[in-house]
Amino acid sequence: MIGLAHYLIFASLLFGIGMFGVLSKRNAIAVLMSVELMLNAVNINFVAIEKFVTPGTGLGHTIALFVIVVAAAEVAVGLALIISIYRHKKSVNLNDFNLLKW
Amino acid sequence: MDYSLLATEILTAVIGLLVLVSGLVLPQRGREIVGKMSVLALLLVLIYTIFRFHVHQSFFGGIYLVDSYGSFFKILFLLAALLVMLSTGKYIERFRERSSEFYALMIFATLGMMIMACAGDLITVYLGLELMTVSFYILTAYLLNDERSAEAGLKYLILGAVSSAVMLFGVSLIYALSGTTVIGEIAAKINTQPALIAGIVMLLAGFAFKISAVPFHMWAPDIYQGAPIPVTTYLAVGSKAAGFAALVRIFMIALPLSQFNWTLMLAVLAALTIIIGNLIALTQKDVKRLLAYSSIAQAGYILAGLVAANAYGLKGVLFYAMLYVFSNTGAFAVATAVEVDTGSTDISSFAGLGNRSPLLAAVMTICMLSLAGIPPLAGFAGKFYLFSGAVQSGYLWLAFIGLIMSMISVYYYLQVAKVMYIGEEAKPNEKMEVGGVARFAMWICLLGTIFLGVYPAPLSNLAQTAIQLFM
Amino acid sequence: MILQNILQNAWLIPFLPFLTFALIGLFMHRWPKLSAALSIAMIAVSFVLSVMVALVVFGNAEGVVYETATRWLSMPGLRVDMGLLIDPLTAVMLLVVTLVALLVQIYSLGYMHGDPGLASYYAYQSIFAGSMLGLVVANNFGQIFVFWELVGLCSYLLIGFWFGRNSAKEAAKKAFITNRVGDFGFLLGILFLQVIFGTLNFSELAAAIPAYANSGILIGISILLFFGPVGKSAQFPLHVWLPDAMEGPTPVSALIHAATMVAAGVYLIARAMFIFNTSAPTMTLIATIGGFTALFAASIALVQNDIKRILAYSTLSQLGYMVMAMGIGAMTAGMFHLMTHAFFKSLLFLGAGSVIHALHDEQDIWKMGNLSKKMPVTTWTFVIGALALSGIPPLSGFWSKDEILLGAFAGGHIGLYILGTLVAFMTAFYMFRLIFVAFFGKNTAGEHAHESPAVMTVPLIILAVISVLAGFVGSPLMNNAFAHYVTFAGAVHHEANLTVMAVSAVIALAGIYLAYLVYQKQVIDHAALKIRFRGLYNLLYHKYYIDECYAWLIKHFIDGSAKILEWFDLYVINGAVNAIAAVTGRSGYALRYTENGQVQSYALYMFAGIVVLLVSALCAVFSALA
Amino acid sequence: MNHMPILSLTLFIPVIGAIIIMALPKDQEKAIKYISALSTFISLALSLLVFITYDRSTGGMQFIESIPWIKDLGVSYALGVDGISMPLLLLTNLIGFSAVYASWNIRERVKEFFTLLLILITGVMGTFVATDLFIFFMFYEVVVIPIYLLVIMWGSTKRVTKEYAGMKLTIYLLIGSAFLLVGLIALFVTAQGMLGYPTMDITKLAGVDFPVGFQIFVYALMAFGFGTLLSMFPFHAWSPDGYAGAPTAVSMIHAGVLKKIGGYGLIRIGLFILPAGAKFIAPIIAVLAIGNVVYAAFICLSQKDLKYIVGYSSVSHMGYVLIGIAALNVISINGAVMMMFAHGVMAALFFSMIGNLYEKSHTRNVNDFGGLAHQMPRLAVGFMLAGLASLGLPGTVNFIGEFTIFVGAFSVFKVVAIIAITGIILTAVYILRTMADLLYGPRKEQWDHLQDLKGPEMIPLIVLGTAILVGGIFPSLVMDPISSGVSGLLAQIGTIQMGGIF
Repeated sequence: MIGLAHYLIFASLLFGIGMFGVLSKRNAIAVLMSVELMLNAVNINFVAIEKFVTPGTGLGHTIALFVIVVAAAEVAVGLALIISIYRHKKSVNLNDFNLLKW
Repeated sequence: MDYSLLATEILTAVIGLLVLVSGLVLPQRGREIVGKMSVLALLLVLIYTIFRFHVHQSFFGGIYLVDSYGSFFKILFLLAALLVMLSTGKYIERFRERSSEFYALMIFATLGMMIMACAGDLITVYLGLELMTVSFYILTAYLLNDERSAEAGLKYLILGAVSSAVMLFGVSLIYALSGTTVIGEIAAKINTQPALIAGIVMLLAGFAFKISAVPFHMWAPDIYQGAPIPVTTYLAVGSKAAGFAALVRIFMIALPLSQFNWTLMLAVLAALTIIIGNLIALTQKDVKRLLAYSSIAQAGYILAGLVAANAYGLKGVLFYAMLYVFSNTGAFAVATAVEVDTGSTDISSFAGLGNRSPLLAAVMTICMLSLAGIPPLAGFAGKFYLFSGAVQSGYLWLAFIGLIMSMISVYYYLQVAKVMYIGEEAKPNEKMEVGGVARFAMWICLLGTIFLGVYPAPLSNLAQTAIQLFM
Repeated sequence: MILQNILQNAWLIPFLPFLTFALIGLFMHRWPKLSAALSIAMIAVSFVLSVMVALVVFGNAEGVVYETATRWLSMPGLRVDMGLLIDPLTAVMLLVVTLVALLVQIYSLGYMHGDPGLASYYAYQSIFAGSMLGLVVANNFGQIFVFWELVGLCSYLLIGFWFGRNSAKEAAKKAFITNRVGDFGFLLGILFLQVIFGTLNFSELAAAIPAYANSGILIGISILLFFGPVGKSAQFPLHVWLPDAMEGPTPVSALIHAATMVAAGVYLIARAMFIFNTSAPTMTLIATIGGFTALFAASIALVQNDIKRILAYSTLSQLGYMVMAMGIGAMTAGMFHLMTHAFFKSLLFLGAGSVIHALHDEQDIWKMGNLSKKMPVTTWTFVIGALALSGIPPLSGFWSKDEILLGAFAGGHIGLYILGTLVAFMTAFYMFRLIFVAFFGKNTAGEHAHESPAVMTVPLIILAVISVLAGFVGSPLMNNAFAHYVTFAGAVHHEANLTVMAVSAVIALAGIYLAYLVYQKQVIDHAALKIRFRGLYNLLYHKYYIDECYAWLIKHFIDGSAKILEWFDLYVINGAVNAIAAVTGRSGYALRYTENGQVQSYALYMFAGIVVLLVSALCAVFSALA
Repeated sequence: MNHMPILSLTLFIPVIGAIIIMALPKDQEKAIKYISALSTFISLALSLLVFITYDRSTGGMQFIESIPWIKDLGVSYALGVDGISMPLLLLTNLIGFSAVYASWNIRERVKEFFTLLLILITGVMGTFVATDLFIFFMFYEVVVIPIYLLVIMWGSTKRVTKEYAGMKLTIYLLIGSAFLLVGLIALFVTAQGMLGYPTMDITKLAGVDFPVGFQIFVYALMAFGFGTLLSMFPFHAWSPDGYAGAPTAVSMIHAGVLKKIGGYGLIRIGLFILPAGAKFIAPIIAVLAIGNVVYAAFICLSQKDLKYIVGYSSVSHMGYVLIGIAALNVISINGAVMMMFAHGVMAALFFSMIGNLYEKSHTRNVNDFGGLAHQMPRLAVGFMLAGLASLGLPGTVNFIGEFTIFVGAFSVFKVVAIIAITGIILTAVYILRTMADLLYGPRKEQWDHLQDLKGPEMIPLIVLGTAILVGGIFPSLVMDPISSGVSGLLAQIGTIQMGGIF
């Protein structure tokens, strides 16, 4: 029987993969995608918890929707920023963005 | 439910939208009044909010609260926004035709902060936080011609999004164990379980990012340095205060100390934040970046108030957040004026400021010393509350670290003062011109800093009222 | 009537000179003549008052003791008064001090004529007179210490009066510092008294002390107190400052460094005799130090060439005599000698001053010679002084010195008696060496000299007369009148002993004769002697190399430690401060490089932070559960 | 009783002066100086008035003013003077007034200079009249920053740069004050726990019977904090460098009165509130004080820069104060307070003379000088007076302080006292050497152009010299109030037995 724990573990794995992507990918867009992965892991959590802990209240689903919307906004801004910086650097490699340091 | 009590938020939203729209419809020349309009409108909102300070109301089953605590922070945000807008001065010209959107975004960020301060539900907090943060992502990268601005924006976005994700994961765990996200209801439904601890830690990590506590502080210097100075100012003052507003409410109400004593964890964070922020600040040569590290350290001090989790400590948090508005905005306002005049915020461009503009030098010196906690300036009274609280809760060592490091911090603040007063002048004998409005903002910061230090009683009474709900 | 009130008003005696000092210092320093006149007038008034006090005191067959005090500094547990204690001892001292001071001040009119610093000279003279008188009338140790230090200050100021000379500046410094060493012990002694007995008043102490007689603590205290006289009266080993003090104007040497201030140490011993004579070891120490100093200084005086230095060593030697007298219990004799010595030694110094003045600051006796022709008054008064000093009857020195020798002899201190007699011989020799070389001799260097003005010679004559006569007050011829009044509890009086008298007189005459042979007749070639006993001569000429030893010690120990400690302060204490600052700064730099600008490493730190927090929080919770 | 708030007036008249100066245009240098002189003079006159009208027969705190200030911290704006603070208040104003005149020849940034100076004077005064711990501490730290600015702007660079000297002084003292502040907070919090209501009133805090361990801990913090300010060995490193770098007026005020806040604090706060702690820590302080007296005196011997000599000498003299405080009896503490007063006027006079000389000759090295008494007799008088006071000559007020301390300390710490008393020899050695090399000896032609003190330059000499002599000749004038204050303070501690000393 698949229970809450399975969902949570699955989401955690997904979250970890996203985290790994954030840390290891050099391409800014790939990093943004990894972040999305992390947020999706969270969404899975909310939806699963809704089902197992507070069934029928719609709370978890609502939250997931909120998160999706906000994530979309974030990605939109993120892509705009990547374009903006690409104009200066002609690169989307995060390693190149180190004017600001120390 | 009396929706008129939400007038502050509603009005702010409306003003933001109006400003956004008027920027689109007004001709290029007419847009200059947008700034004045928004300042005036926010001022009215501020006055209104002050009059509704004592009102209490809970909305939508407790997911949104109007109370003195929230109002205190609303006043703080509005005041900060006003001071930042006023002190922007000629810097606004760098935004060219996008200046009205700048105001709009500032107002939306303010709205986001208000929502965070008044949120009674973790998800409401999240929404407010995202509203604020997304506005800041844009604002940070607002200098389109400046590579560093763009870099700062992108860094902020990536790290901000990651931290949101972490925080949400934490929220989901808490939700899983308590079955609710309403802050007021969580306490009754939880007990100490490893998963809950994980949730709390992740939630804390999210907020620690916002308030730039070590080791979640790494973004702050880069972003503060790259962002346009007014944005930096607001980021340092408003965003941090909002983070604390929500953090204090969640931790004090949702996570009773009897269940899980999180104070030690916070104390360690606070100590690290104070030490590392100050130590790195010692080495800085760019005033903006220096203030960034300094503001990291300030976060550590404020955190000490939450560690205390008693009346003095919490009062200290509120008090300090408020004085921080005056002191930090004052310092940044001077930095803004200097950047406008010399094109840089490197410490060398402050040279001779004491001659070129005694007012600016005085404001900078006094505001910085207030940040260092030198009496009779506001920072001292604030630290006194914070550390009295910490000592009362048994964190004597934290008070030790905090006070000693704040004395060490005087070193780098005085480095700036030294350059201002005896440095070789970059533009000898040339008077520095600062607009009347910016000058006015600086005077407010200056007098506010001194007044709150000499006579802290009124503000501390307000803070006392505001923290009643935790007692 | 006036005489009765005089005791109540005796505070005026020290006060008037102080007032003079204040007036000159504040208002009158621009008019030197006026300052001088004021100063002399005031000290004259003090002198008259002192005479009246003496009349009152000695008018009474038993002597009068009058004591009064005014609160100066007080708090629970400590009280220092400014008091007035008048007894025969005080009266004698008042008389001596005011008289010599008056004469010296008059004399100075001639000696210091035309000196640009005349006003300050008289100001210093006045404050000295005031302090010395204040010391003399003190009724407690606190007051004595205050004025003790003040006379030291005056001495410093007056030695360094011609501050343009390097030698004067060095001598002044040396005098003050050497005295400070003595005062250190003196102060400790006073503190012990205060702490143990709770009072500094003489009469209260005198009442309390006997209970502690010969106790260890009292021996310690009395030895500490004796430090003061050792410094002030220039006893070995703190004698080094006095010869150098001759850098001051000669009248100053006469007044301060011969007649009055240096005798303050002896006076203190006399005044505090109730402490000293309860402690036998201290008395022995005092006698030994005094005797040793007498011999030691006299031997140095044998070979010196500077007229003032010869007199200075003579002073040292005579002070040693007095101290020795105190130590052997012949206090009255000591005080008597103090008095007569004050007169004839100031006479000698003033005479020397007259010579120096006439020869335009020449002080080497070998560059004088045959002064008697041109300066008869000076010469003959000087000879009278020298005879008195040598102890030729019936001059004053004979009587007083004889009393001391008698005390030693009758008290069973045979060693000290022989020593004293030897010193008497040496004294006579070196004094007449000086006289024959400088005043008679074949050398004609002194012949361009001329006699000093009357303002200088009249004091000489007065002092000469006193030097002749003063001895009689203590002589058996007048029934030891001096001893009748100036008595000390526990002191023994000895009947006159003709043998002792005769021996000392003969010895002195022998000394004079020897000097005559060597320096006048030149039967014995002194230059040959010098070469023959080269080692001894050098030792004496260089004052036993004591100054050199001190200089070496100071240079290596004091200044050496200073250098070491300076290094320590600079590099260890300051170094530690700077090191802490540097470590702080360095750690800032080290931490700074974690901010490497790479957004992903920032994220890594964040995740690492979460993991650490999580692990430690879980550990904490589990350990709490377990 | 409804009386004129004379202490507040004394305190804030310099601030009013500073505000007026700020409003003046930059080039009105004369007016600025006159306003500074006038405001400090009024303060001086008022503090003299306080000194004279203080009712010695009743004693205790007088001229009390109290306004509730911060309720939740129990802070009230409370002022008052007793026999201990009154001489120090007077001292502050004597030195403040003199410092204005010692700065009469300042030409650069006159406006800023006098503004900062007046604020500085207010700050120092405030610490002595505050009877509330919070207000005390507020004033205490107010002074630090003006000093920094004064040092870096008008200071002088010799062995160390003025920037270094200023920063070292500031940071060192601030770190000391951080310890102090921790102590104060702990005190406040604990007292609140024991009393049930918050208070910062020193007298009320003194009434609290803190546990002994706590007292020791807090007193140790205070001993470090105040000790640093009092340049207690080995925490004195800021002092010589700081004075060397500072402009004349700052050296005067810093060595003269600011340092004394340390001693005052140890008595008024440390001893009064935490007697058992004081008793426990006292022997340590006494031993460190030997370090001050002897060690610093030795270092003086090898210094050549006049300011370093006086700087180290003030470290040395503070050792006496520390011993007085450590001996914990009425006499010794009387002596300590007296010594603070005495050293204040003496050091200020010294620094003002050095400042004057330096201003004219641009050197402070003793070896460069010689025979200055020829060219500058008045300056020589000033130096001599200060020097003689420094070596504790009777007739100067310093003697009273030293003697009383010795008497008081001698009954408690014999060995320490004896070692410390050797200081009088060493002091004589370095002071007299310095005086001799500086003032005496052959005339040096190169200094013939130096002008002697005249006009306003005479004021510090007259004011401070008078204080030295009057205090020395009539010690009761100063000692009686001190004694009444100290006795009163110790009587209030009363119940706590300390080895039978009380």
